[in-house]
Amino acid sequence: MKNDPDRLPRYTASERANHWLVALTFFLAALSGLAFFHPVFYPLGQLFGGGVWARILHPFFGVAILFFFSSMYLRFRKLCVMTPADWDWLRHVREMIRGDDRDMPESGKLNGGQKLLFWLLAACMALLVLSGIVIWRAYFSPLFPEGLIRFAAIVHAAAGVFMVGLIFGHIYIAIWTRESIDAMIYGKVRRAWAKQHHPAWFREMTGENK
Amino acid sequence: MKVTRRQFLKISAAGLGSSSIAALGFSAAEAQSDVRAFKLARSTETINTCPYCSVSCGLIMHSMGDKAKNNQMSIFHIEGDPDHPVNRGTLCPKGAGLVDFVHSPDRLKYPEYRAPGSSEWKRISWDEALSRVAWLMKDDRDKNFIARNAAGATVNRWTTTSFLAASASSNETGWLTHKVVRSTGMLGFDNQARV
Amino acid sequence: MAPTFGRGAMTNHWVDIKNANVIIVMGGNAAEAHPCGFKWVTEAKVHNHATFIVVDPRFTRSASVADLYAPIRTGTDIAFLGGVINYLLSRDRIQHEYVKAYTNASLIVSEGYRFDDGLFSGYDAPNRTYDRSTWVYEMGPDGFARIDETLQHPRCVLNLMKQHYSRYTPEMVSDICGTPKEQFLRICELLASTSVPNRTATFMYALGWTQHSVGAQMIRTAAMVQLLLGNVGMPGGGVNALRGHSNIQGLTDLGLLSNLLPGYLTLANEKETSYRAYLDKRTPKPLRPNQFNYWSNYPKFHVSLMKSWWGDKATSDNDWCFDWLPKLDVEYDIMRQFELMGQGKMNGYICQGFNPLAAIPDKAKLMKALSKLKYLVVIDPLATETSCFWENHGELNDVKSSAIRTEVIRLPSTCFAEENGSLTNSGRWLQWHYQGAPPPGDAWPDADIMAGIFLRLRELYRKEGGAFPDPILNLTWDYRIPHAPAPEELAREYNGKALADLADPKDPTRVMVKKGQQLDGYGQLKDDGSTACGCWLFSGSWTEKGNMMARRDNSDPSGLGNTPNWAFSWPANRRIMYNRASCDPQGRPWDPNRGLVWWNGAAWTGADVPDFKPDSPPGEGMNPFIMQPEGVGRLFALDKMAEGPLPEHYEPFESPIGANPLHPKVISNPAARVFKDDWESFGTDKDYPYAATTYRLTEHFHFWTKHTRLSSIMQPEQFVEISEELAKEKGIRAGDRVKVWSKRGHIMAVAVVTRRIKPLKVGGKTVHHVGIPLHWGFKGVARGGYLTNTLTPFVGDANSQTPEFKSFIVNIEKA
Amino acid sequence: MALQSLDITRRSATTTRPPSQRRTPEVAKLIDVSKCIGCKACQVACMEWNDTRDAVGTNQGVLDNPPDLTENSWTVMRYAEVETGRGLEWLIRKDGCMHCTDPGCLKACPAPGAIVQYSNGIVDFQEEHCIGCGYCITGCPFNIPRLSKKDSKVYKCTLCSDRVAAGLEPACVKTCPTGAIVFGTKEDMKHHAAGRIADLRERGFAGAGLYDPPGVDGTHVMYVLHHADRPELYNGLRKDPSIGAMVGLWKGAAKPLASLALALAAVGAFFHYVIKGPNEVPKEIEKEFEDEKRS
Repeated sequence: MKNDPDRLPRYTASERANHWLVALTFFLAALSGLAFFHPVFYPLGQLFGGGVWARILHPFFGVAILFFFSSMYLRFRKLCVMTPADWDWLRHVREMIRGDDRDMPESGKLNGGQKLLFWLLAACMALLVLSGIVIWRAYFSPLFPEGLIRFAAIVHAAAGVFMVGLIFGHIYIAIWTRESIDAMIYGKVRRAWAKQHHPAWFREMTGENK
Repeated sequence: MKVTRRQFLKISAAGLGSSSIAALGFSAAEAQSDVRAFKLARSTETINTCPYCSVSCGLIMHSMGDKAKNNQMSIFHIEGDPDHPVNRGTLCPKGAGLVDFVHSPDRLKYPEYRAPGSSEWKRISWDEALSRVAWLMKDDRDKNFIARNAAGATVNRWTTTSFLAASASSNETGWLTHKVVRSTGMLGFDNQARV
Repeated sequence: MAPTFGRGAMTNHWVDIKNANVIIVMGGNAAEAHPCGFKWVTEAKVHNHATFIVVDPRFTRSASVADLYAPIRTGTDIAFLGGVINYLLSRDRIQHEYVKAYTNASLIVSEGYRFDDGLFSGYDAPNRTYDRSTWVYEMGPDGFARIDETLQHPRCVLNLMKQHYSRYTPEMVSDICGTPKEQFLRICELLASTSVPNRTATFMYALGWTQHSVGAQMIRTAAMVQLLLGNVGMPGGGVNALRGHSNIQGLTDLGLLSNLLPGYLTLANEKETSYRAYLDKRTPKPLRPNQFNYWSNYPKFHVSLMKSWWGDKATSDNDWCFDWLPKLDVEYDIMRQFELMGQGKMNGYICQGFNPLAAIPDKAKLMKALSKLKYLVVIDPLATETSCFWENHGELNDVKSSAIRTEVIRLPSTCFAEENGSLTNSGRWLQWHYQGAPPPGDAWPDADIMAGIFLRLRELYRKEGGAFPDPILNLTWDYRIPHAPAPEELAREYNGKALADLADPKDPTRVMVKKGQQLDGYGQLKDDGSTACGCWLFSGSWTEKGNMMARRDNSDPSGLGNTPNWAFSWPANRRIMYNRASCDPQGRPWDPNRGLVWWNGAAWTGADVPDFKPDSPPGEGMNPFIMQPEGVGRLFALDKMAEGPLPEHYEPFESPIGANPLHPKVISNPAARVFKDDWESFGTDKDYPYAATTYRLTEHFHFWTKHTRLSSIMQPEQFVEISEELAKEKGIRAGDRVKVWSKRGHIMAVAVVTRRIKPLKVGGKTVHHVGIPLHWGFKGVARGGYLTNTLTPFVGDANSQTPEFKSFIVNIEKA
Repeated sequence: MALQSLDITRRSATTTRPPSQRRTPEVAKLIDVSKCIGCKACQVACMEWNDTRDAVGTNQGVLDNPPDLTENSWTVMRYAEVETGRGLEWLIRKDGCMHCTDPGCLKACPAPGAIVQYSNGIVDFQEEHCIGCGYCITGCPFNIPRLSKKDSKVYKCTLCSDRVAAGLEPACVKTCPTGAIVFGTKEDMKHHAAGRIADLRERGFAGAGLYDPPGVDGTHVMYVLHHADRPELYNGLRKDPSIGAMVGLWKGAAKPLASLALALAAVGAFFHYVIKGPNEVPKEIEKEFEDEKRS
């Protein structure tokens, strides 16, 4: 499949690796973090050796995800600049969810939703990192006033759960949109897929102007 | 049963969450709670008196062990004696910390000897120590005892060795000390009444 | 206090403080030094609506719960209390009936008595002593002291007092003490409010009075105030000495002092060459008709003691071994001991549970003295500074060990938790305690150590002979295990026993106590050798009924807190001394709601053991202070005080104002003993402008608890306290390290800057205080610190030789 | 629950109620600041009973020592030298856990059973369940719990739950020399306080009163203050403490709602998939490319 000429290269190997490292660390951070989010998730801490280990590891997962996400951010930030067409795309997103994509504006390599996701995730990451430092008891909390720690705790929880929600959505859309996972696994997509989902990019890649 | 909106939300969230997680194969061990075990349950209690100030608060000392032959008693907790009319169970900051006095790292454990000019202690036996003290005392007494003063009156005094008595030793110790000290004719004798 | 009331101990007891209406803490800081006794102050406040006053140079923890606090310059308490006396006398706020009946106010003083320009009659300047022969009563032809019941005679005590204290006006008090006049007057008024029969005030003091060159007189002034107010012998009254150590009362009762024998009997002076002369001097004649005069029993107490020590060897033929006791030329108190040591006249020194290197003044002098010893023996549970004086601890104890030739032997002893025995508290209760665990390592009980030394000494004398071995060879030693006398045996020994069958004095045919039985009390003692008793005061503590000190019935039938069946209280299980004075002359309690004892028509009875002859009816004229030959409280102390019969304000030897506003020529106590070389060690206010005082903190106990982790956590590091004003003047901020020095040396400590110490206006000058807590040293688990006696002067009270730790002068700067 | 020796009414991070039928009387420790001499006996007794020992520290220019609460010092005296209309007052307050009826620490704690509240009102930390996140510190309106560097567990006053369970008073209460700390049922303590307040008012402290802040539904450690109208004089005792809107938001309805939202999103996605089916490349395009390939 790798060398299938029908397929268009979408993500390089390092981009894919980066994505999956982010994904992996996200899962670690999210699962360990959720354990403290609400009692119903507390048993998730067992995945990491119990509540104490979850508490110890969670901030380090955060550091890891910060590292990988930063790399991804540098790779994709230009690509994710929002254009008027992207906003137009977003305005039509409801129709697409409903299963009617006839009027969807043409999207480039990434559509408006993906770009917006990118920026929202970046914002969440920034909030999580900043608030996370403030509430990291073992090392940093003693440096901050209790009021700020309280505020940071809310920010962290809110940003965290929002980010989990975003990723939920991201995963579902990836599943729902058949074959899009191939892009992140193999790096290449079928031309038909490209034409359907990213027509502008398809044209750019193939030189076709259909 | 009235369920508030908030409770309802909690319950539904909890239900949903836990059922889904149970499905994942987790089940949280029920977190058991208990107070710390009561540490005085079977200790041996001994009545004592605080050795610090002259309020002489009543104490109850708690020792490990039940006085059985094969157990060496060790005091691990001291608190006020509630029956004592003066302190009625209370203790001041000094008295409340007495257990650390009993177990102070600076407690002396063996007779020790420091030779003239030396800069260190040497452990010696009780017999060596007491024999040496007795010899030193006798030597000094025999050399400096004054049987008669210049006027020829019998004075039978020994003024070149002095004895400072304790301030917290028992009446019994004090009584014996006085008896021994005066029998030698010593006059330099004082306690901490002044300081 | 003994010169005033007859006995030198806390008149009442801890729980009794709850019965007071006004409580004044002065010359002490009970909340910090005796917190658990202090509880009875808060109880009085809560349950008796008492008003609580604190007078202290510092706003102490006691002051933090006081209704009224007044600052005072250290060392000026006599001026303050003299002012109170002036207030009471000039405004006629005294308990007349009490003063007339129970004090010597109406007795007439000898014509020769004078007080001029700060000196009483009879001063011998070169020897710094008084010829006290004019400080006596005028005797009548009947052999009794003359009296003027109308109180009109110009030389009756009350009028002499009026005259003497008229100089102590509120303005003068404020000028000397720095206490604002309004505060002083408010306190006077509060105290005066207790001059009515049904209100009492109690004074609580401690080392804040004793540790001055005029300490004993400070206490006496308070005692006089209490007599004028009719507060002595009353529940909730009295003058309450809060002793420092747990058994300093007991060890003093047992006479462990240079000039004493057990039970406040005294050693003979070398001038008293015969036993008869010795006894005569100590067995005074009553000064008033029908007086009880308890000291008439002196021979019984003394003979019984000698029988206890030397058994069959003490006989009437050899004056009960009178010559076996040493005779005094001078007093060998601890200050003189060190003076002699420094002069090379002391070869050996034995310290049992005492740390003199930290506990008496002028460390430099002490170090020099200890280094001259041939041998030093230290018996202690802890590694004290004294035992380690030869160790180099850097700047904290900078010595060259090799240059110190003293041989040191250190013997580990048990602590309280590891022995049976009794302690006597400040309220005179003997309480028994029990061993809870064996001692650590090879530590021995003190009694075993003393026995170990004695038996070896006796053996040496037995084998080799030597100087006057008789008292050593013949000392009674019939303990079951000679090298380990049991506390129980020793207690029975000092209680006393009958050496022959004792007949009942009321019915000579009946045997009251059989030979060999324990005595019930000192009333059974005899001067014919038929009783042995180690300490008459403690007699009754271990009778045939058993160990009375171990009694644990805490019931309080009177509700006054007397718990008569708890332990044993000397004398004769009396809880409140002089309690006869709680009744009017007719034998009715002054305050019917607080009846302590009373005359029921046939005998004295009540909630306490009467401190009186139990069958002497009120009409007989016997007076309540039965230890005094005149039976009354002494406002005028006669010849019992070294520096005068009436207390007078003298400045500390190191005074921050360098003058005495009352009499410019006599600044400091003219009768206080100062050793020749020590004059040069005193500084002047020019070089050392700040008043300094040393004190204890509630977190620590002397030099013991720095060995205790828990106490060390609570107050880990040495500090000094100064006012915000002085701090500003000196550029010192809280937490800075400062150097404090006197002419004798310096210490370094952390500065605590506080509003609780305020500069005082004294003699037109601003006086700052530097507060110096004293708990640190070069041994212990707390942070190392300087021994604060590095700073303090080597001078003591003229009567008790208690060092003047509380008032001296220093300089301070940021280190 | 055979282990419990005091009945538990609330348990951290637990959404169901523990067995709650048994009712024990509510207890309270009353600290009468007007009787307190700041002797620190309570500090020592606390350490002694609980077998903790703080470090031997330094003097920081004040009498307060240890200078702050730590994992070993569960109570400290805080000294304030205050000039009021009555002249200098030395206000000495024993600081430590207040055992709130509505405990912020318990609310904030994410570890099930690491913080419990007994039916007698004591809020107790169960260190073996503690995960060391420090959320309780964030949740506490009085800044009391302290995280240990040694074991990363949080410690605070237990109100001597072990002693109380055995029928004794807490160690600090027993030792208090002046009777400034008393212990009993909360009702009795309020009565006792009323007597003390009357006495203080009689002595001229018009503002005397009881500190039992309603913002946390009252506490099981209460103060009698001479200046109850100005608690901040007592080394910054908070005038009207409450768990705070932020902690309320953080630990109140928001989290269950967010959890629910996540769950609903998951459910919604599932049904979306079921109903709408996957988003596939349409047949026309597939066909187009197949044709192209063939051609």
